[in-house]
Amino acid sequence: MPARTLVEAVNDALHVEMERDTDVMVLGEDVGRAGGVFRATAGLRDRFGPDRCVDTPLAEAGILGSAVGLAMAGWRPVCEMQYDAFSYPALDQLICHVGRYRWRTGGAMDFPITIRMPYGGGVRAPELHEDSPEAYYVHTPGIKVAIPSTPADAKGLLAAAIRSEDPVVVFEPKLLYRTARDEVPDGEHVVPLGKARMVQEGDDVSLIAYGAMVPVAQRAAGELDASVEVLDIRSLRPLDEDAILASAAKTGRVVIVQEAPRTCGFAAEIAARLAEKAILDLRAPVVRVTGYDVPYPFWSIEDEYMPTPERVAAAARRLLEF
Amino acid sequence: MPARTLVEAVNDALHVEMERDTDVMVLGEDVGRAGGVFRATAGLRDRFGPDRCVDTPLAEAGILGSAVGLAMAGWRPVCEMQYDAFSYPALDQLICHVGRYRWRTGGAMDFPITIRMPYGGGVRAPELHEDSPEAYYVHTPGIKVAIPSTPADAKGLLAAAIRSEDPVVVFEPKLLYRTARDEVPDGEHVVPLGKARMVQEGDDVSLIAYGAMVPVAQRAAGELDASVEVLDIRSLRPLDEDAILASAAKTGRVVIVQEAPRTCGFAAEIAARLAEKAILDLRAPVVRVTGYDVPYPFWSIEDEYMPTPERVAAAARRLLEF
Amino acid sequence: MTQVAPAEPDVRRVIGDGGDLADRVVAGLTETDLLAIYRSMVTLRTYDERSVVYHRQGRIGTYAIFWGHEAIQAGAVHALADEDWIFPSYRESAVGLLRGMPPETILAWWRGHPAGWWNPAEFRVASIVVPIASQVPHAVGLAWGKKLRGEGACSLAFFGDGATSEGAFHEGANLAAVMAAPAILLCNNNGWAISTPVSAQTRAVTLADKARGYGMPGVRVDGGDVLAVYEATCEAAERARAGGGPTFIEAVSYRMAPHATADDPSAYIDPERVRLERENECLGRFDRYLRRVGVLDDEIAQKLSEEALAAMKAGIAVAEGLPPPDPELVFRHAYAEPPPDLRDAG
Amino acid sequence: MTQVAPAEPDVRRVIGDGGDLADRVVAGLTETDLLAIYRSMVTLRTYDERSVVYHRQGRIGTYAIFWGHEAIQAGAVHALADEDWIFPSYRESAVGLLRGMPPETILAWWRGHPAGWWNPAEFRVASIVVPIASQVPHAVGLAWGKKLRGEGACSLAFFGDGATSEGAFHEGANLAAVMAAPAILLCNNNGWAISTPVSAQTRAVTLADKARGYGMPGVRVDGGDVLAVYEATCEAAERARAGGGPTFIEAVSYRMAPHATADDPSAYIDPERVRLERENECLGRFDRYLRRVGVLDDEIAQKLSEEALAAMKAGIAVAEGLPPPDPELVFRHAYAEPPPDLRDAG
Ligand SMILES: Cc1ncc(C[n+]2csc(CCOP(=O)(O)OP(=O)(O)O)c2C)c(N)n1
Ligand SMILES: Cc1ncc(C[n+]2csc(CCOP(=O)(O)OP(=O)(O)O)c2C)c(N)n1
Ligand SMILES: [Mg+2]
Ligand SMILES: [Mg+2]
Repeated sequence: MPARTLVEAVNDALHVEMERDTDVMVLGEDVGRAGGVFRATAGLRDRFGPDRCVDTPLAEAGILGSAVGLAMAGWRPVCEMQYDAFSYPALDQLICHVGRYRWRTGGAMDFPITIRMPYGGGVRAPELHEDSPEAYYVHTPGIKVAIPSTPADAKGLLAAAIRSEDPVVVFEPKLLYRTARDEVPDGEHVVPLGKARMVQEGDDVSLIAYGAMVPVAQRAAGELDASVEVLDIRSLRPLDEDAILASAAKTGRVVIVQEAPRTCGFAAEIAARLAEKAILDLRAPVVRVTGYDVPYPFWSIEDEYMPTPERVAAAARRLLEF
Repeated sequence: MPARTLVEAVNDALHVEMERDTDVMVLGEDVGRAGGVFRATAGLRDRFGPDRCVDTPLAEAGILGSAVGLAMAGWRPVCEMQYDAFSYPALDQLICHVGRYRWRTGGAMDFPITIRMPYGGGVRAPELHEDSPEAYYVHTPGIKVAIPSTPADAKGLLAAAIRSEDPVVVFEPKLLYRTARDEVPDGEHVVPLGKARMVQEGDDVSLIAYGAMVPVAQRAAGELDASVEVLDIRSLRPLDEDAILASAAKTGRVVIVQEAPRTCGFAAEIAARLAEKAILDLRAPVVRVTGYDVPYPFWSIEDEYMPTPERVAAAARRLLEF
Repeated sequence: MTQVAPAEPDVRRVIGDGGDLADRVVAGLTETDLLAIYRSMVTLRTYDERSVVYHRQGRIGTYAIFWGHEAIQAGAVHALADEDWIFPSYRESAVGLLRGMPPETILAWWRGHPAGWWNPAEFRVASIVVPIASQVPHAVGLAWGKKLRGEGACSLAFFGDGATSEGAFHEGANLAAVMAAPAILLCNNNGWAISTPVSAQTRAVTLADKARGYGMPGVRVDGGDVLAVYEATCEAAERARAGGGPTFIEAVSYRMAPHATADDPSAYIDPERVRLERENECLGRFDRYLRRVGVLDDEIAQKLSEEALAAMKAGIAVAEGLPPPDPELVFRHAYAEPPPDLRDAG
Repeated sequence: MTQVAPAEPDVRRVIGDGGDLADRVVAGLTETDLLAIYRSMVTLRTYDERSVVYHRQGRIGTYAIFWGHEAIQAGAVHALADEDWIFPSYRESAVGLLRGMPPETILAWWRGHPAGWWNPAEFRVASIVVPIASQVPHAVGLAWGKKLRGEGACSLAFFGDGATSEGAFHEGANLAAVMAAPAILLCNNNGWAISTPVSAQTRAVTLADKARGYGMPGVRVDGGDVLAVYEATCEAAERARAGGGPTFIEAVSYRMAPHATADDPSAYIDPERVRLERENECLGRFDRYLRRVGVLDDEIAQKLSEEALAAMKAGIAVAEGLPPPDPELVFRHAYAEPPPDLRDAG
């Protein structure tokens, strides 16, 4: 298996899926001529033509709104939002239509729309290039959400998203686009939605994370002299609740790591499920290590905002000593 | 004290605050000539003129985006979103600007913007007139959120929002607009943000709710033969965490009621805080009684979706028998 | 590219006023065609008037009245081919009737009953869209997608004057032009967005002026003249199929009824103006035209309206005869593959 | 209402080409004024060129180059009164220099340092806005709000050709016209939105054509001609103050540099075209004009560019001398009254 960076794996998935299914098309800002500002769509326009890899006008609601119509016409649109925060103009179409249209037809029509976007901080970028918006998406009925942390999952989850009859949003951790490099299966590779990935098994404390926070959790595990379990949930909806509950049952101590602002982030959802379904297993508080309820800071101090291995390890120690 | 319906209390608050502070202005769709589709702004245009009660074009992002500029010009804009789901086109301005602009100026400028909207279901309305979008708002840094359940709080919290130097979103339970009728103080009446309201004290189980779910919790309390505490949090950010923890410490059993879709709703945030800060007090699982992760249904079956006193009472009984 | 001069005051008309303004004929329209169009207008008018009654009787919920807008809806739909797609707003809720949709389906929608669901592909009629202008990008995407597949279909989106203020309209219209999508953007300028007059909605001299900003043709027609709407839509559809891209049509009309059954316009609308507009309403105008050209007489008119009424009565009977919906439907159809925990709710 | 004919090909120019096209003079501009404008352009040019160097040296982060757009920025700002507000995008990050903002503030912004914060009220320069077109409604609200308060100020929003495709532009522009807000919408049509040519952005014949859809004047100027931009902006500001409402100005320019330091345009842009455009860049054109009219000579030019360079060098020194920011700032300024639990994060 060849080693690929995470963004190369995304590009590979797009090539494979567009090859496999001629109904798949990619649209977005600068995805064609330029191949995407992160090169995630590089080569697609040459390979599949400007009709299947479309440079759109600068209009996110137009992109996602037209994807609804494209799906009605039989296409499987893969929409790129150029950056996390630039997906917000499309939230109206997402909430009112992408998540509801299948229901609105009584299930008569599917809307196999994929939305993919680079997300997250730590990349020394100007304002509004570092958001982690997954909570807005996962709170929206009718939407599925996946967030890979490895090149192989980036390929496999995107493939699953593209093949899904339901709308799926894939958040790609831009911090890992080029720093994460690992073996990625050639050709068709699908990672089913709804299955967590056990990163490492342990007995004393569970670190639950997704996306760019998975390596942070792994580094935290390395700093702890305890038997640490690290779980990458990688699919927020559908969620592998069994894997989470099993880990909690085993260790009784759970730290959840989330980069996004704290309030109503996905870590809250996981903690709430533990409070409801694992109460007798918990031997200590459920701790969320998260970003703060503040605008993502200037990059010279962004490291203060981002959850660090130290913060995660400290939280875990509190639980171990509880 | 005169008895007023909840929507009359909103209207009263607007009159009082506009009278009190000539910088306060109201803008939105049909707020002027028509006085609002729910009559919440009735009389304002006649009383304060078309410059301070403005019928805008049909453009929610334009309304909220211009409110940012109006605030820079020294106004305290009170924006009406005609219905919950019609606020979504403005989410981009909310997230990128309303919640960040003060920070962006290093605190040099305040953005005393109020957004108010009728929200929620149970009113036998066509699609997209029944959403409960509070999670999108409370997850957004820089934003404060209040949700009254009584006429007096509807007046007092809206007054606090208008007087706040921070942007505040007030969700008004449209189901209670005319069904909730109670005494409302005349003249200036301010209910500070961040203080929960103890609806009824009890020792065995706590029912925590807000907005239209408070009366549901109260009815559930009536059905239970146990000592039930009902807490109306009424301010989601700032949140009266002490009141929640105190209630949990007293009863050890907590049911949280939320109308919005389940995943990453505000009930998850409350449950997560309990799992972190009340773990030793909890004598039973923390249960969330919520809407479902589905599009709000056709109104002939909406009662299936809405949390009912029965569902809440059943959840409480499970905890009492745990 | 046909484009309307910004200040062009006069709107296209085909139907005369029986006096100085002479009738025109639309080339290619046979008597049968004319009667079919008339029949569609009667069907819509009947649906609308009965719905208002049913609402008063508590047999349907809030309802968006379209009385006086039948010419726009029927004129446009008759100009389309069967495979062309229609994207209605709540104002065109019953337009499916002209595509063979049974009235009970639409009545069920207004009754808040899941039997109000329909399969857009079956009728090439998209679902009713409530958020203003948000259906415009859908229509554009459909048209663009059909074109990419080499299928001849085009799409038509209905929306109002207020909708032209929304970003969704703008982004959709611009995308349509850029992609040369075979889409028809049909704006029913009825002068009002609930209580907001079009004069407070925009300072554009005409709404058709907006077309130029997208580099697409903008035409104005008399929205009370079903044949003018028909003719303009035919031209737009031809242009679309020929690769000429989208067209913006401003159908100038007037809202002669409350915004919806819940609305009381007395606060903001001049009743005298409404009275005059109602005297000149579109069905009567077409009726008189057809009689002038000798295509319609009392007998046919009577027959058609009786048929329409019978169909509507049958429809409401079916709708009211429906069993109460299975609450189970709350959990159906949101997902092709529902997440396992969809029912978790405490 | 002055309005541009849709297909009007020629753009307004003041500066001639030294040959057949004669120079014009702008009434009321003294030699001092002309030199002040020149000085501003030199300041901006120097800021931009040094910033690209500083980026290469790793002394600032990603940077949005505006080389060749100085005429648009300086021409517009000089046409404004001191109390008028400017709403920049990232492309006009340094426009505050023309309002007395120290270079270190802007350099700090690009260094990701909180010293990059400034008080908009102090300079009547709003914060740099990154989401495309989203500053347009702010500028409109500010102008509208000032007018409501009876203050004479107007606002000017800078944005690009790509921005005209966004709903935020549309909603803001329409609102500006409806409220007769004293706002100037200045579109820098530099032909590109990153890799997307304006031909793929819209089918409008000119971007100024969009103005008509809002019922506002739309004018086109040569964006490389600082005096043409100045003149058009003066007229727009006058109209705005006189209650004539907003104006849309399309400044036709070309992006002669990468979109930003991170961008490699070789994949999509024709280097030959860029070379030609750079030969005709705006500062050189104005420099030659000023020499033709006898206002500028080597000595003054030299002096001004040395001053600008010195200011810039002082600015980077200050910026680099700043102490590392207090991490505590993460928690500051989001709220006037922060929620008590702002620091909770495990
Ligand atoms: C995005 C959005 N905002 C607000 C509303 C509430 N609303 C329903 S109808 C309407 C007026 C629409 O006017 P127009 O577009 O002219 O269509 P008409 O009702 O006249 O057919 C408004 C504001 C909505 N449905 N969607
Ligand atoms: C809403 C939004 N979408 C996407 C982006 C990413 N982006 C940054 S600059 C740019 C192109 C802007 O082009 P234009 O408006 O012509 O301005 P220019 O860069 O040419 O000055 C894009 C797409 C953004 N900043 N905001
Ligand atoms: Mg209308
Ligand atoms: Mg550009």
